[in-house]
This record gives sequence, C-alpha cells and structure tokens, in this order.
Amino acid sequence: MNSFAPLVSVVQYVLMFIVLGAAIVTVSIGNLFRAAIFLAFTLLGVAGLYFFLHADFIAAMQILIYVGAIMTLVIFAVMLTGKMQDPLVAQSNRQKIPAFIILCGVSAFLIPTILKAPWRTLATPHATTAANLGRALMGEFVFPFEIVSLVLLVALIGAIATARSDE
Amino acid sequence: MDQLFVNLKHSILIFAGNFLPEWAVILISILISVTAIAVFGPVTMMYLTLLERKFVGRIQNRFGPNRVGKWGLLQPLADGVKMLTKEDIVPKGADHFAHFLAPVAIVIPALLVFAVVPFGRNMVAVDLSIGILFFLALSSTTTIWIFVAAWASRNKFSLLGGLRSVAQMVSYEIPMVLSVVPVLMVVGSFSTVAIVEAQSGWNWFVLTPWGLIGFVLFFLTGVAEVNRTPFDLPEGESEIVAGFHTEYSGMKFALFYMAEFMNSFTISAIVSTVYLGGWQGPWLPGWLWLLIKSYALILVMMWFRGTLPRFRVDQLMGFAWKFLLPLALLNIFAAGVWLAFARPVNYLLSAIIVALALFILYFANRPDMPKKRVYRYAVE
Amino acid sequence: MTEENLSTLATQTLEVSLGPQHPSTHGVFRMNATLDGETIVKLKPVMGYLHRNHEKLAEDMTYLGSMPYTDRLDYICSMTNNFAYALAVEKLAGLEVPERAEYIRIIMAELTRLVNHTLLIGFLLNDLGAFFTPVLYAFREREKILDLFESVSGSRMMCNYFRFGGVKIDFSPGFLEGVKSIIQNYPKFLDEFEKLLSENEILMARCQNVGVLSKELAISAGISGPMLRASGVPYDIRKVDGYSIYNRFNFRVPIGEVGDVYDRYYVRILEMRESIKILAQAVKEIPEGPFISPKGAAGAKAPRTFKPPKGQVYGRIEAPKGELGFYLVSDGSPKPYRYHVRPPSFINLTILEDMCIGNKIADAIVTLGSVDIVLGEVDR
Amino acid sequence: MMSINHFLIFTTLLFLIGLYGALSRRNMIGILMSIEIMLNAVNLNFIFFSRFLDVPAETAQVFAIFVIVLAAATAAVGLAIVLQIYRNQKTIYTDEIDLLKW
Amino acid sequence: MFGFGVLKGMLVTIQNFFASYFSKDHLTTVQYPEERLSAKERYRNFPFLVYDQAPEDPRCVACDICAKECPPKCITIVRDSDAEGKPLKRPKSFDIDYSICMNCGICEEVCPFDAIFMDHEFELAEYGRFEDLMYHKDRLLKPNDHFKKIRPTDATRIDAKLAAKTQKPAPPVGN
Repeated sequence: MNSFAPLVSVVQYVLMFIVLGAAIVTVSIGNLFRAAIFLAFTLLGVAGLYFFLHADFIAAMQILIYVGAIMTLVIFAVMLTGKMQDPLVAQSNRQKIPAFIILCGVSAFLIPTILKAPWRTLATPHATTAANLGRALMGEFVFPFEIVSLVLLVALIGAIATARSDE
Repeated sequence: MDQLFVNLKHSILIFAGNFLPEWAVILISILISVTAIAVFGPVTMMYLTLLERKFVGRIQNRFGPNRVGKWGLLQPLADGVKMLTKEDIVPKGADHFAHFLAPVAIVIPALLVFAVVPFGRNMVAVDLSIGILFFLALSSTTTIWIFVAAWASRNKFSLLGGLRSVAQMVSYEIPMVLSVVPVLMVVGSFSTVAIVEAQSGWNWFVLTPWGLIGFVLFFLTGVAEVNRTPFDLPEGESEIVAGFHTEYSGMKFALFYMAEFMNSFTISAIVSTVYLGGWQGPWLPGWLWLLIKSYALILVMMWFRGTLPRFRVDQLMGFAWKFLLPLALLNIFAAGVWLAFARPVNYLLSAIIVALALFILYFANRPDMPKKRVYRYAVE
Repeated sequence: MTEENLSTLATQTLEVSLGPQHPSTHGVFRMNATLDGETIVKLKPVMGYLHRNHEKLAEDMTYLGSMPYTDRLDYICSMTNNFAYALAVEKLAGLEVPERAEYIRIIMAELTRLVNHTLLIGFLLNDLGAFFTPVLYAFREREKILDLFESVSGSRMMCNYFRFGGVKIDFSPGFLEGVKSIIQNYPKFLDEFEKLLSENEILMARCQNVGVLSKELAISAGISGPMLRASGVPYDIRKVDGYSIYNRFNFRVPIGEVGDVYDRYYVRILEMRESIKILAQAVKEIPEGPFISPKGAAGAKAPRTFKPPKGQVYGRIEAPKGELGFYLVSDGSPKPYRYHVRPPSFINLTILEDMCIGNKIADAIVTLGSVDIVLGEVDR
Repeated sequence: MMSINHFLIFTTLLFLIGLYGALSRRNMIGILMSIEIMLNAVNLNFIFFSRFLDVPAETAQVFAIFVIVLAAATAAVGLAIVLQIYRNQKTIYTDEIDLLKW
Repeated sequence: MFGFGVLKGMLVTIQNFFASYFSKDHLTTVQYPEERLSAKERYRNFPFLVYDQAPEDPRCVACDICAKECPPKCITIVRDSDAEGKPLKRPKSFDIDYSICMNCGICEEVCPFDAIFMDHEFELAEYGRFEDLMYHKDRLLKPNDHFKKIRPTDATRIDAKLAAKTQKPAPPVGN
C-alpha cells in the first residue's frame, strides 16, 4: 500500500456509514416505497465496498442482480400491493421493542467476540480475477454451480407459476 | 497527437509532484480524470441535442436551430438557461422525495460509465478488470430510477411509461449481455482496454461473421436500452404523453434528458470499443478515431429517429425474445466455432452458422411478420 | 378501501383520459379509455370541445353567409366543404353551373383530396411515433397545392371559393400550369413517400390487423369514404351519384381487403394516384367560358336577393374523408329554415370503440389517426 | 488500511439492522427487504475474509455468487408468494395472516 | 422483409438530408423576418377602406350592406349627418373588429361602391386584445394607390369601371 491508502480508507469508512444509514432508514421508514429506494442505496453502497475489497466481479454482479433485478422486483411488488402502503397504517408490529432488545443482546455478545478474536491477517491481501473465478466455477465448484443453476430455474418457474392469476 | 491529453495530464502531475506529497498527486490525478469526464459528459450531451436537432431538421427539409449564435451553436446554452429558469412543478400527489431523487440518481450511472470508456491509448479513467460488466451493470440500474420517477409522479401516463420501460429494459438487457459474450470469449477479458488491444491491426471484430451479427445486436439492444426510436416506448409521446417524465419540468427534466443523451453517447462509445476497434485506426490520433466512430453510431441513432415509427409493446417484446435472444445465443455458438478452428476455415464455418441462424429465425418468425398486400379496384 | 376495488389484482383496470389535451388526439378530442395493462377494455369518445354552433348560426344567415363557415368545418379541405354546400344550395334553387365552373370545381376537389390524404398519412405516421419526418414531407408537398389555392382564392386554407352557380373568380394566370406541374411531380413524391413508408416493416407490423373494421359493421354504422372502401365495400359517391361531372372522368376505386389501418393507409395512397388521373383529364379538357352562371353571380353580389324556393334538399359529395352532406330546408326566405351537416368524420368516429377494444393503447391512437377526423367537423 | 475489527463490527451491525427489520416489519415485502440486507452483510463478510484471511479468494467469491443467486431466487419466489397472498387474503401484513393460527 | 423496407425508408431520409444542402425544393423553410415571400395578388387578409383623393372623402357611402352581410358581424357603421341632422353619404364611424373578422372577403364582394377591399397586411400583432384590434375609420382608410400597389389587376379593372360611371351623368340617387 502506498501513501494514498489513508484516503482510500476514509472513502471506505464514509461508504460504510452510508450503507449503515441507508440500511437503518430501510428498516425503519414507514413508507415502503422509500424503504425500497434506500435499500437500493444500501445495495449500491455494498457494491462500492466490494470494489474496495478488490472483488470487482462480485461488485458488478451485486449491481447487476441486486440493483438491476431484485430491486425492480421489490419496487414492482410494492407497487402492486400499493393499497397496503397506507401511511396511516403502522408498518411495524408490536415486536419493535423486543426486537431491539434482542439486537442489543446479540451485539453485546458478538462485538466483544470480534474484538477478542485473534485474527490472523495476511501480509499481502488476496485478490482474484474474473478469469480465476470462472475457472473455479467450472472446475472445483461445478457441481454446486449446476445445483444453484437448477435452483434458480426452479425458482423462476415456481415464481411464474405462483404469481400467475388462475385463468 | 495521439498521446496529447495523456501527456498533458502527465506533465501536470510531474509539475505537481515537485512540491506536493504523493497522495496529493494521486488525488490530483483522480480529480483531473473526474473533471474531464464531468465536463465532457454534459458538454457532449448539450451538443448532441444540437446535433440531433440539426441532423433531423435537415432530414426533414428544414434548418434546425440557427438563430442563437452562428449555426445555432449557442442554442444548448439558451436551452440550459431556459431549463434552469423554468418553474419546477411537482404534482400534488407525488412522492416529493422520490420525485426529486430519481432524476438526480439517473445521471450518476450515466456519468460513471464514462470511467471505463477507453477514449484513446492510455486514455481510460479506470482500467477495470470487469470494464464491460461494469458498464452493463450500471446501465441496468437506470431501470429502477426510471421506474421510481414514474411511480413517484402519481400519473397514469408516467406509470404506463415506467412499466413499459422496466419491461423493455429488462428484456433487452439479456440479448445485450449475450451479444457481448462472443467478444469476451475471444478476448478472454472483461477489460475494455484489453478488448481494444485485441483488435489492433484491422482485426476489428465487426469484420468477422459473428462480430457483424454481434455488432448489430449490441447496437440495436443499446438503442433500446437508452429508449431511443424505434424503441422509445417509455416516452412514446403519441400514446402516453411523455411517459415516465410526463410530470417533470425544468432542470429535473433536463437531467433525464442529459442521462438519455449521455447514455446514448456511452453506448455508441462502448459499441465502437467492443466491435469497431475502439481507438484503433490509421493516421488520426486514437481519441479522434473513437469520437468519429461513436459519433457515426450516434448519427445512425438520430437517423433512426428521423425515419422510423415506433414499435408496439408486444412487438417490442416479441422482437427481443423471439429474434434477438435466440440470435444472440446462436451467435455465441458461431463465435465458439470461430475460436475452435484455424484461420480460413473458421470464417466460413461461423458464417454458415450465422446465415443458418438468420434463416431459421426468419422462418420461425414468419407467421408474426407483416405481409405485403396486393390491392384491387372496384369493377366499374 | 372497499372490498370491491380490492377484489383481485387481475381485474384492476386503469382508466386513462386521453385528451382533450394530449399530443395525438388530432385536436380537442378525448378518449376515456379503460385499460387492462395496456389492452383496451372500454373506450368512450368524448366530443364537443370544439362545438361552435355551426348549424344554428347558419340558420340566422343568408345562404352565402354560411359559405365561409363551411370552410371551418373540416379546415383541411375547405374546397370540398364549399363544394358540398354549393351543390346542396344549387339543388335547392335549381341553379345551373357552367361547364368551366364544373371543371374548376373538380380540379379543386381533387387537389383537396391530395392535400387531405397526404396530410393524413403524415399525421398517421406521427401517431405511430415517427418523429415528424413524414408529416413534414407531407407539408412540403401540401404547401405547393396551398400556394395554388391562395393564388386563386386568396386564402390558403379558408378558401371560401365556391359560389352558388359556379365559383367566386376564374383561375389566376399560371394556375393551370401549377396544376400541371403538380400532376407531374406528385406521383414522384408519392413514390418517395411509399418508399419511405409502405414497405417499412415497423409500419406494417403496427398497422396490419389493427383496428379491423368488418364490412358488415362498416355498412350498418354508416361509415363512408376511404374507411368504408378499406373495409372492402366498393362505394364511392363520385361513382354512385356521378354528381357534378364526375361521370365524365375515367378513374378507379381502390378497395381494401381486411379493413385494418394498413388498408386505410394504402387505399388513400391509391386514391391519391387516381385523383391525379382525374386532374390530368380535367386539365386537358377544361373549356373556356363563364365561371359562374349569371343568376349565381347576381346572388353572390346581393345575397339577400337569393331566395331559393320552398323545399328541402340533401346534397352530398365524396369528400376526402367520406360522405359530406348538407341537408337544407328552405322556407322561401333568404335564410335557410333548417341547415344540417352530415360530417363524415363524426359518423366515422362513432365506431371507434368497436375498432379499439382488445387492442393496445398505442393501437387506439393509430386507429383514431386512420379514421381521419378533424374536430372542426366532428363538433361543428 | 481499514481495521479488521471495524469492518467486522460494521457487517455485524448491518446484519443486526436487517434482523431488526425482519423482526419488526409487518409488511411482508419489508421483511423480504430486511432479509436482503442480512444476506448482504453476510456476503460482505465472505469477501472480506477472502481478502484478508487465509482463504482462497475464489472460494469465497464463488460462495458470494451463490448467495446472490439464491437471494435472487428468494426474492422472485418470495415476492410471487406475497402477491398471491395479497390476492387471496387482501393483506400482506404478517400479523393479519393468521389462517393457521387458532 | 428482414428490415429491407426499413433500410429503404432510411435511404429516402438520408437522400433528403443531403438534398437539403443542394436543392431549394428540399429546404423549403423561409427565414421569415429576413426573407419574405411575395404575396399573391389575390391574397386576402383584413379589409380596409379606399379613398380616392382625401381620407375625409372615402368611397364608402355608409350603405351598411357589408355590415349586414358580414358573416361574423364584425363591421359597425354609423352614418354621418350634417348640422341639421340630415344623413350624409359617408360614414361617421366605420369600425372593424379585426379580432372577430375571419377574412372571408364577403364585404368586398357585396360592396356596390367598390369601397372596401381585402388588404395584404398581416403583421398586425397588438398588445391589447380588444381595443387595439378594433380598427376605426382612421386606421382603415387607405389611398387607392395602396390598392393599386397590392392588387394591380383588380385596381385597373375597378378604376376603369368607376371612370366609366363618372363619365355618364350620375343617376339621381334618392336619400
């Protein structure tokens, strides 16, 4: 790393705070349409973090699949159930406070663990290329790859079959 | 000449390096690239509007703008001033936040994709290893902002335009991605720079059988992705007023417009990069070659606009799914064959495959195709 | 939020009001369309935004006084409107029309047909989404005819040229040469137009089997003009009535097969070619002589002395848009007792819903365009 | 260079935010969205570990790809189910869909 | 098929593009304020009144025929009278509301005294919608020379007719 690294990490931290902020808005805002927009920002921010982690291919996939496809689906679903987004109806249930308590509990357990754990970091960080990834997918991981493809296909057919109105 | 801008930047950096720390020099380097793109994008867009109006005007036997400045050269500025001073109207029922956000957010990917366009030798802002994928991914995000704009406007025409836009862009993304795959197979890299390097010495991919088909596919789907005639259904003014930007005025509308034009420029630039050899070309400097090629493609887009009526929704979808998609798949096969065989044979084989593919698709789509009619006259 | 509108997702329809301010409704016309997705399930035309009380105004005016108002019925083809009105009044008053005036009238009527059909096709392409190019080509050619109209009648569109028993004034010098050059050049333009449009796959795909009007429905709904002929009914009032001197000319009546938008488009192109044939014959045969009968001239000089005998009459012609008829009742005074117009646009528009249901919203616009309406005539 | 602890705390927080959303939202689409956030947090961890810990980078990235693909499948099927429930139950609030509750 | 029709159409448009640089017929725009088309002689716009010698003595005799025959009824005429209240054969006021006039030319046709004609002037934009477009006698009156200039053919014919009329003793016209 050169002397430019601090600047990069500043950008990274900014990105992390953006992601966190957008995620908080996503889960807490009453208007589901806006929640979806903030979810898009969260996902874009995560894609940005992937870039900084030198996982370019994953970043592109994140944008292509999450932002391009899943977000479109979500916004469509929000739109199709538009009557459910009445601002007068409460969007959160009674588990708000219990949920928060659970959250605090889990973080109280997890964060010290993270801090205490003896992470053995590498001297030179790993990086890989899309070509290596492709080889891995087609070599070592070809079986899971095919399974996932099958799952995706089944899910697609299932989604179409489920969402169709019976005629 | 070829390295004019590169050398310019380089000498600035060396000059700055004399008295600034290293990180500041890198920062300056980034800033120079970002500023160049941030200036180049909007200026290109402004003058593309003028170019389009002049070109289409001449096609239609009229002058086009010629009042503001010599040959109307100041017209874009006048338009900009007008846009800025126009009243910004937000419909009463609109989702103000999303209504504001959509036009702003749509410009960002349009500007970001400039980063991977290789304007010339060493003239790419970031040589990403996934350049093409980056471009495809970012251009796919445009969809949701268009849809957000449509939904936030609370207008039925906007909504129809938004729905059309999503359906169209999602459908055309698939043949678009598939039409680039042959090039990726042959080059073995996503990097735009590597793709251009692979086409040096007149080895333009468009000159191969699969490349020709891929070029046409990529260009057509690109035209569809940026919502231009004959695929401009999301804003089809004769049916749904102005589609997703019906309720936008002033600068917000200008931002949509800007995104559309910058996208059409980047699409042209990427198409020329992937299939037309990018900045490769004799005599002239590389960046000029890229500009010539992209502007030629943009002129073809404008030529489409001046000539063609638009598709209907179902025909648009049918065209994407029944023709472009299978053709793109068969084209990948043709490229594979091209790779597998030696030089003279592979041209022949892939040409045969491509011709066969076109032939099959033509006959498969025949029932849906319009037919010529013969007219008769009433007997006296 | 009642149970009813929450019933199911599938049956949620969208009600869209296309017009009265909409980019492609050919004036202040409104269609209340109910859409299921993009498919039309119900369509209600709403008219009357341009109602100007034409008929009642005419009953408080001398017979001549209504002549300039008829210009404003179908403002694209004022000459044929004049023609129909003059024909009705002549029938009522029993006026003879001199030979030369008949020829002048027919030349004017056929030139008007050229103007109307050219313009219609231009606008139809605009409805299809072509960016003004065909309409501007149409305007380019129409200007030449309008120049002729101006040189002879003093006005380009509101000609007010016909008088009972003849026409207002004889040809201006050079007029016949102008008509001859149109006869010579118009087929070239039509060839260009056809090359641009007729075989365009997008246009064919958009127009064929869209807005189909069956023969039976066309007849029972009282449709007339090119629309009726496009549905395959060989009915042309120029042939049926042989009014004026149309039976002297040799021309054919083109017939469509399917009755869709494409047939309506093509029948009009063919009709223009026939009109040019009529023009050529008329220009060749036109005799010298008076342009108005003496009685008619006196009536034009002093409209209050023009008192047709008691009676009622229906005079009709084959206007470019269809059967244009004037129904007049005279009580022997200088003013008509009852004055009624049978506007072709209005009657042809009544079956818009039948043609549109089941089609896409974009098709409704095209179907409307192919009906060829002018709101001045529909709303009167 | 970014501290590993900071990053892991960040992903933990992101995960917990998603968890909170999944627990507290009534709207099924909202829950799905929260689950997407959780998946993203996990994915970030995968990639992070692959870069800085002694794991083959390809393995983690392939895993991340699988997660993204499965998220896409979840979203597609999940939203289809939501639509179907909306169609049948006229509601997508989880506390109102109590057909199986006695 | 196969897009050849589209290509043919594109050929037409590009031909027009290039033709617009070479042929006047393919670049029909007239750059209006700088370039003007010469008006056709029969062009009619709004009516004006003709006087022969002096504006005080127009040809109009205030017979009111044009006002009666005008289809949109945009002409209002008040007949002048002398000191004793005896009506004179000239208009005291002659108003045409240009905002109502529809340029049909019927006033010109029915006028038995050839006093009203249609003008060629078309640049008539005004700031006021009603009062500025109401043309009174002073603005309507134009010399016969103007008529001769804009419509030479008609002017010579009418001048000859009027000259023939004045040569003969004027027939007694009862008031």
